[in-house]
Amino acid sequence: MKVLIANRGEIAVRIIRACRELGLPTVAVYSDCDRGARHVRDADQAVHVGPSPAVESYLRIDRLIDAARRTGADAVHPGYGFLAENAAFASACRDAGLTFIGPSPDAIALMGSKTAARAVAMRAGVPVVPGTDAPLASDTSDDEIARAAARIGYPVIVKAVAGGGGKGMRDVEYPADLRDAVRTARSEAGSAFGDTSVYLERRLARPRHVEVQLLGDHHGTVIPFVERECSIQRRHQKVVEESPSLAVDARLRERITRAAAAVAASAGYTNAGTIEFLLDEDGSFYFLEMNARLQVEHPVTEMVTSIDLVHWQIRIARGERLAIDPARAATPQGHAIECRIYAEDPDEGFLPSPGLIRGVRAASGPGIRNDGGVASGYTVPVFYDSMIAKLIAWAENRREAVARLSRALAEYEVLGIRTTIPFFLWLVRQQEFLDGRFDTTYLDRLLASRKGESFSELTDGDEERLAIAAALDAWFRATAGPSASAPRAGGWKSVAREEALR
Amino acid sequence: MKVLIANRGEIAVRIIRACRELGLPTVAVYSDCDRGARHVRDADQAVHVGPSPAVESYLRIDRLIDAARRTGADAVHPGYGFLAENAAFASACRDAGLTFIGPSPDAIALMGSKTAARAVAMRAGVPVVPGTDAPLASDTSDDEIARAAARIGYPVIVKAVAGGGGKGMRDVEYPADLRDAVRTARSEAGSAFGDTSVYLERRLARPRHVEVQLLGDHHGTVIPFVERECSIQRRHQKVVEESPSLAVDARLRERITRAAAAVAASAGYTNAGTIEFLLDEDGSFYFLEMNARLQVEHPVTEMVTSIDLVHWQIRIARGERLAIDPARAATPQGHAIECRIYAEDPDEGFLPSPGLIRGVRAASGPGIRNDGGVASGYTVPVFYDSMIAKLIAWAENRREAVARLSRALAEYEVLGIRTTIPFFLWLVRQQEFLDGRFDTTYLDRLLASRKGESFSELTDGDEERLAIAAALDAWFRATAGPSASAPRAGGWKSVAREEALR
Amino acid sequence: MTFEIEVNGRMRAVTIERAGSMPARFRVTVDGASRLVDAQRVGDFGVSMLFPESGDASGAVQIAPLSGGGELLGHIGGRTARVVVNGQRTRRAGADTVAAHGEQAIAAPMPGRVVRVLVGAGDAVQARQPLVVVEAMKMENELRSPKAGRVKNVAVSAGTSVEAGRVLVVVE
Amino acid sequence: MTFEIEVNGRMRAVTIERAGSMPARFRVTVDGASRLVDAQRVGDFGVSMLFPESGDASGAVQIAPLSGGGELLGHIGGRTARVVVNGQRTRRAGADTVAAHGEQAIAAPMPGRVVRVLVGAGDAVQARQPLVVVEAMKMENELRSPKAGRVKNVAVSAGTSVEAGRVLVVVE
Repeated sequence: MKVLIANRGEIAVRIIRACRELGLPTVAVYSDCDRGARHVRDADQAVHVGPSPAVESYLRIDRLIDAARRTGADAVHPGYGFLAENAAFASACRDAGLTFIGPSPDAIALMGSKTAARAVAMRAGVPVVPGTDAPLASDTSDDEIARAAARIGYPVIVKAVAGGGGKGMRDVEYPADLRDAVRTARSEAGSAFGDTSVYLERRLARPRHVEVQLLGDHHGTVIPFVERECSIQRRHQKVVEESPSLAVDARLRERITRAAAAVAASAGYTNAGTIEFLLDEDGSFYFLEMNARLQVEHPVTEMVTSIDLVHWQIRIARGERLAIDPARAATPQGHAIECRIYAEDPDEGFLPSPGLIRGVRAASGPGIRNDGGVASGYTVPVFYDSMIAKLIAWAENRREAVARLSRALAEYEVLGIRTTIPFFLWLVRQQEFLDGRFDTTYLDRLLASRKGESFSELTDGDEERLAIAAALDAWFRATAGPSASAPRAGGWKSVAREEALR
Repeated sequence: MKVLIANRGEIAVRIIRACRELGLPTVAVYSDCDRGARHVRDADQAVHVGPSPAVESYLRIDRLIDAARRTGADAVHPGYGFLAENAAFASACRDAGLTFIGPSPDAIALMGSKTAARAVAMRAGVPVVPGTDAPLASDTSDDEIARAAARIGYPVIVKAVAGGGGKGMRDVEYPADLRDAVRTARSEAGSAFGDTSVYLERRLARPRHVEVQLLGDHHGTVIPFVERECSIQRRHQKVVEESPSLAVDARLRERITRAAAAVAASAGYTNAGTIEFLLDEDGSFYFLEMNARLQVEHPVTEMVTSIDLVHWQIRIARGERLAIDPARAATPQGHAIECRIYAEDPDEGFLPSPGLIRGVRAASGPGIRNDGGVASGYTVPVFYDSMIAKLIAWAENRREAVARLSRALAEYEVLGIRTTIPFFLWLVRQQEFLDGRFDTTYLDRLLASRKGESFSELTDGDEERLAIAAALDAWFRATAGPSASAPRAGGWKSVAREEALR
Repeated sequence: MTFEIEVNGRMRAVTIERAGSMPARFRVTVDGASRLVDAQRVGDFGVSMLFPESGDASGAVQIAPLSGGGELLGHIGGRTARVVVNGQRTRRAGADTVAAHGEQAIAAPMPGRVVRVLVGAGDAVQARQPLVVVEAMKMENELRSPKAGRVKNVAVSAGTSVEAGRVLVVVE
Repeated sequence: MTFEIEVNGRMRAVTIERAGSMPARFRVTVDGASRLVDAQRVGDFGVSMLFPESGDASGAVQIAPLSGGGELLGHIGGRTARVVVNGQRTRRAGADTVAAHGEQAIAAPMPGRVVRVLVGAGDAVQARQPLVVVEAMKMENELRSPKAGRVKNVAVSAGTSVEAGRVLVVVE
């Protein structure tokens, strides 16, 4: 089996690693700006699939299929995002004789549509959040949308039918804001997923986001895993995920994993997927949607179960039977927490901070896993999601996992761009976070309460140390001090020219 | 508790990490050449303890105690090597009111002396390898030594009483070589441990080296862990360690862990320690020695038991009771393998390769742990052991762990010096290694059978790619090509001077 | 040698002198207060400092230029702060409410597409009030006013594709 | 531009020309055989290559100078090989049996102490026969003869402390 990875960044690297471990050759694809990216270097083969904008490259089904044909790949892993939940892509792979490492086109179409998935959940006897049963077609009148929202009851959320990762999603508190919210959600959804359909859903007051990872094989077995807690979200985008959830005890875990497996089974679901639930304070839970793909946060599940989900995705696609003890999958061993490290400036409203990375010292050591897609000398392009790495800490219990995460964040260095590391160091010191007292609105409320202070809480002593270090740095550069000094931007080229003149 | 770490390199970094996770401040110590080392940067405080040679710095008990006093440290972690098994150091710590994070001075004196430890094992009813019962004093006559060797029977091994890590150890096949072997073993032992005592032991034909990690608290509890397999050795120095051992089944594990616990209990042993055994092909095992300290290879045990040994060392030293399920400690979950990455040139007989590291991309991702002591810009000094990192791979079973290790080794980049990474990539492809068919003589025999071929087995295609890349590299430097070009040695300084002139 | 060092908007005069004959020892004076520092460059951007007069405290800092603008970012224990040496680097608009005086141009920080313009010329704005929404890296990003003031002019409209550095709004 | 590239002792003539107008495309000729290479520098020492005419194969190589001697070491998939560009780097004695002709000086690769001298002037030696044992980095290291020949002279005795580069033995 030769696997083409129809993706980029950390997930492409993670899949290449899995393939290497299974002895499978890999084919990377890349757009113009990703020519020097790590997944291109790490794969055995690499095919250019178009200009930098994703719609002209990573979203071009024809070019991806052609890349597989050219290189003799016979399987395709879609990763997450891009075409991972695009039924047409899964079909095109099947039609081209390629094994799609993911669910069937039918299952993607069914569960990838948030509205159809809700119907599946209802049929499986799993409660759903009140909302529109069908997508709002692009020609639905504003009045009709307003009536639907009124029927559901405010506050509502406008959601992209093809959505994911908080894209194409808007909160609406008051009827007057509905029209604009629908418009911007459609526009974001269109550029992110190539599909402008949206629907409405009631917004619960203070729910937790709890989700259940599943694996299903082609022999009728579906295995649900211990839940993940993903309530730490900024504008509906997960930023911290952990497993298990402090809000889920063994009895609730039994109920919620059974509900998840029932939905998946009734959809005839195979390969890896995740059922997302909203969990109310009273312990009742509602089906939210299904992610018909591998998720960003899959490592926390891997770390508390010691089961490699990407290996299993490949093995399932090859027709193997799931040989996993269901009890082991559903029972957490210790606690794992993941931080998504973005190339963003948290002190500027999480503004993207693309550019050349001048140095990386990733955290490592006991209990630490770093899934990264970048290295020193790599440029974070402006065209895609700005996540550059995932840092995952495991320990015996949550308190120790948080302490370890904190230790690892402090040693993680990324030079040349801004990252969300200072934000996470701040977050892991918040009392509500330490106590596990949070819901999906927690982080946005917390952020809204801030008045522009930096997340890098520096003491006077730290500031003075920085000032002294900056002066010493300048002094070393001016005097070519004790040990090798470093070039500033532009310096390298002049050296190279100098060498050429010798 | 503030912890002074009387060590350097990766183990100092690993202990600092553990302290951080437990909320404890740390004090590093350093010699002249280690001023810029990572453990100095990572600690909260750092004290200079002398010139580069270890006998003038890391082995200076007075200066270490003084460093603790100056900085207000109230505990000392000795790491491994240096003074870790020096009873005088443990006593000096105790006398200075410092908590020594390790066994008592008495236990160190008892078990740190290889000959006394053999007596303890015999008293505990555990068989030992035939050998001299007492150390050979430095004035023992050559004749006396020759008689002792004859009594034991050739081949014999000359071993430093204070030894460890293959230092001060010599194989003697024939009586004629005995005198020189004793002399060189004494000289190596003297410079490595400050103690020239040696003793003799019979060399078994094809034994495996299997060892049992232990923890003992101050309340009478001793817990043995699943065994480690350390038979892959070069000149008596472990280079690959794994857990569990393929040669140990559940019944043998039960017997060998019980024997180890009996020896430790009869020595009144506390904190972390390891009992080393030789395991014969018939399943009988012999006490070899006890390492009265944390060992280099402790991570493999941590990975198959999910128990943090360094955390427990500190907790035991604080008087906590061992709250570990003995069954969990003795039952491996999956399989872990460690490679010791040295700054050595395997193609030149493992000649040390110290110097400036120009770039590091450590392996990471699922199932990988990297315990390193270096980073880009760091210089490996010539004065100490040349180990720069430990790479540990975990997977569900040995086959997958080896595959993962292989994947990780191939992505591990260290630029500027030579390392043993190519050697490990070669080793993990040897059939005997893959099958687990090896003993302590395996690697030396395998190496002796080689005829100077490089461990970097390059195909013609690889060689050609290297040639093309080297030409392109030169072309980029000559033309300051498509993207930023890099300076050669010396370039940085000239840039800095240029900047200073502006 | 004396440097004017600004960290998070606060200026300090830092004087560096070699201390005696020891190679890595410096006498460092910060706003008149003097201390001994044992300093060593580590790697391209790192400075390792020990403070012999302050309990041998260890401070490891990285001072690295940010991609693009040439601004310096200081890193200490996972946290960061903007650093300006001798006033050479221009301050980034919008990042510092304390020092944001006079006319301020809000520029696109990266290539993207203007999704919404939230103010018009002449509007009064508060500090940190969103002015323009630019879509980049698949997310909509609000660019905020660096100060309280009045919108002098708006240079773009919704739908415009902009390059990095393009001025979008000027607040006075 | 043509370069003489030696990898593991084998010499190749490699010619690099830009291929048409595409920025990263090169026509590379190795010993007369030509191929298209899409090449890009990555980081300080990395070269990423794609081979459009060979199934879009990807090759990631690092070419970094070794600390000290200035020798270049090529890295590919965790394995390494010595690389010499245009003969500029002197070959390390003892590393290459194929090319070790003429008089060869065996020098100390690092500071250390001579523990044993195993040969005397005039002795006949085999290729890879141990000549001197030097203790460094807490281990005893055997320095071997790069070729079969005769010991011309021995410049040190047991117990001598040596600096890196000090000639210990000459084999002719």
